[in-house]
Amino acid sequence: MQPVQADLFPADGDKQPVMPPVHLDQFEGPLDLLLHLIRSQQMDIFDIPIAMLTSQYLALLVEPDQPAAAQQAGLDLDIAGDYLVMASTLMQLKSRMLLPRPQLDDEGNAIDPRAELAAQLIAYEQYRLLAEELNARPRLGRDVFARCIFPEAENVERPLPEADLDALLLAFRHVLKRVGGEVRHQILVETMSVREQMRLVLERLGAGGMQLDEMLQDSPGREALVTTVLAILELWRQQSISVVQSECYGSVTLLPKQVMH
Amino acid sequence: MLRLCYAIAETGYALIVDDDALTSRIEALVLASDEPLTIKRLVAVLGDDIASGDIRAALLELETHYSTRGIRLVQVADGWQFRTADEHAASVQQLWQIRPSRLSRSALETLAIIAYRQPTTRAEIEALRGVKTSGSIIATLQEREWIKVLGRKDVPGRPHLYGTGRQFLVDFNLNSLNDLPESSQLLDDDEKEQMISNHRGEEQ
Amino acid sequence: MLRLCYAIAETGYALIVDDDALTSRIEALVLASDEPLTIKRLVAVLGDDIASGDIRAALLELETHYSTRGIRLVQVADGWQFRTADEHAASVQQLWQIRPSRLSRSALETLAIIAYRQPTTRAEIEALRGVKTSGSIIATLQEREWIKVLGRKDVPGRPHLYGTGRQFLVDFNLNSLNDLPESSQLLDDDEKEQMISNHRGEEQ
Repeated sequence: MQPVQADLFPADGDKQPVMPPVHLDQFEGPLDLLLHLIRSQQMDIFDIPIAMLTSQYLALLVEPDQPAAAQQAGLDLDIAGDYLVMASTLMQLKSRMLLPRPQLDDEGNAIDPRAELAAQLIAYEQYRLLAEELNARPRLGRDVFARCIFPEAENVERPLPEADLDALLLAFRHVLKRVGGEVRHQILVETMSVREQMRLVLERLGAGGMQLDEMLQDSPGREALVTTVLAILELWRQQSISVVQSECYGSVTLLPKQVMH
Repeated sequence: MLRLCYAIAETGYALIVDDDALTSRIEALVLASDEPLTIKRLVAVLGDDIASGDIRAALLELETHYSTRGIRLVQVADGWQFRTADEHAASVQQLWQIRPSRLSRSALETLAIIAYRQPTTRAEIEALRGVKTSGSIIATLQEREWIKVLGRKDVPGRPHLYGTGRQFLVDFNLNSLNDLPESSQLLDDDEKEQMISNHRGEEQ
Repeated sequence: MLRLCYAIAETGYALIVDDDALTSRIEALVLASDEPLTIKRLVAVLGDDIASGDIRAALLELETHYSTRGIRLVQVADGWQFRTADEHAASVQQLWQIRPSRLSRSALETLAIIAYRQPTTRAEIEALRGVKTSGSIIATLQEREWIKVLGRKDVPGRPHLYGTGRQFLVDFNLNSLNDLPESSQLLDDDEKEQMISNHRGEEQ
């Protein structure tokens, strides 16, 4: 795609002023790139030298020593598409500028074919500036901070926070995104050891007996459930715990060995 | 300013703030609130017999008191909140052991366009920036609750209309959208048109 | 230093505090801290060139400044923190009745990690969140009976292993932990795609 384009629009390099090297991946898109070319060469945005700008722009698009990342980005159709649309707009403007008879508006004034591009560039430049100003504002959590610990007073009872499942899931999404999904991965492959679970079961039985339901209720997910049951069976086999069911279909009670003696 | 303070202190009236029970109560309430405390909520807590004008005056008194301290009383999202002074950003970052997270330029530009042009659609954002807006940028901004869907535009495809949410004001230290920097200098399309044709006029 | 402060306060120059950069920084740090701030921690944050004696003096200066205000700087068992003055207890209580407190983002993240990764330790939570987890967050969650200590991990230091308690299921309207959506469902396809490609990028 790119070589073809280079053939169609040779970047008449000898006419160009020497420009500091730039790479496409430094820019947010074609408007950003054009603004860079215009501002860095102090061109008049209301009287853009379209021919010169077009050749510079095209030269950058087909720049052979773009870094690998940009080459790759260049192959991304979405991104390349935006730059190519602008290239064709510039070519079209260039040719319209060459027309001997300019188009006229309703009142008979000559229409500058570049007006629309200039308006677009000015609008974009404004938002680019506003974005910078927004970024420069003191931001909560970056530059300024609100109080974090609860300012409890001795004789005030603080209502406990309310549960909100959506907020909880959103919070976990944040963590997932921050660590690049690693958590999900770890959760899936995490193997729970029966030995560890045996220790936990014993520890929880330390205070006395416990219903099987209760023990299992706190096991998150199928894997944990299975591991916990295996751990209980293993402990029973080792006679480290006793399992008591006083009636058919009745509740199952787990008892630590010590209690039996 | 400082000289004035000394003068007040010398004449013994510095403690007037401390004597004022209402101001003191409001100071405590602002600290206790989890989020910026609005005058409306203050009225609800303090009772009807306290005029909202007095509450406002007390808040301004506190704002002045804190204006030279390490913590400030600031008005954000139509409420009041204590925040650390921004000159202490580096120290607090160190306390929290965080590095300030940076927003990409694309995210900032998208946010700026939504903030200034709301309600606006993705298509409008793309037209202004001249590039496609990735779904993940919109998602990131939504997740931070800086932007939200306000509704749908009544055009074919019924695209989402985006605007900023309350959290945007809270996080960017803004009391209202009117406090956005230089919003008055934004040109609308007519004005831009005008600028360009004026310019052409000059040349002719 | 201390004697000097009191002397100054007596002669009415109490506002000199505002000029003191160290005091101002400490004031900000105490507000922003997620647990009562110890002098040891302050020394760690402020750097070795600041003597702990000066920090102590600044804290006492602040304590004096706030002693007559609506909020107080108090020393609790494990450090310094801002609290509302006792005489405003009734108003503060009323504020919370109107608006029950919300869990902070940090608390939600901590709870979510515990729910999905249990049994897990504080070190693991911190590794995932990238920031220190405060004792007060853990304490709040325990107080709410959303999390509990399941045991200790068999590694040096024998850290506590946390998991969710029954009250977590009750309050969050879940029949069992299986009702929590799979963590992979929380991300949309774009995001997963992006993570995979980021991952690949890092590897190259």
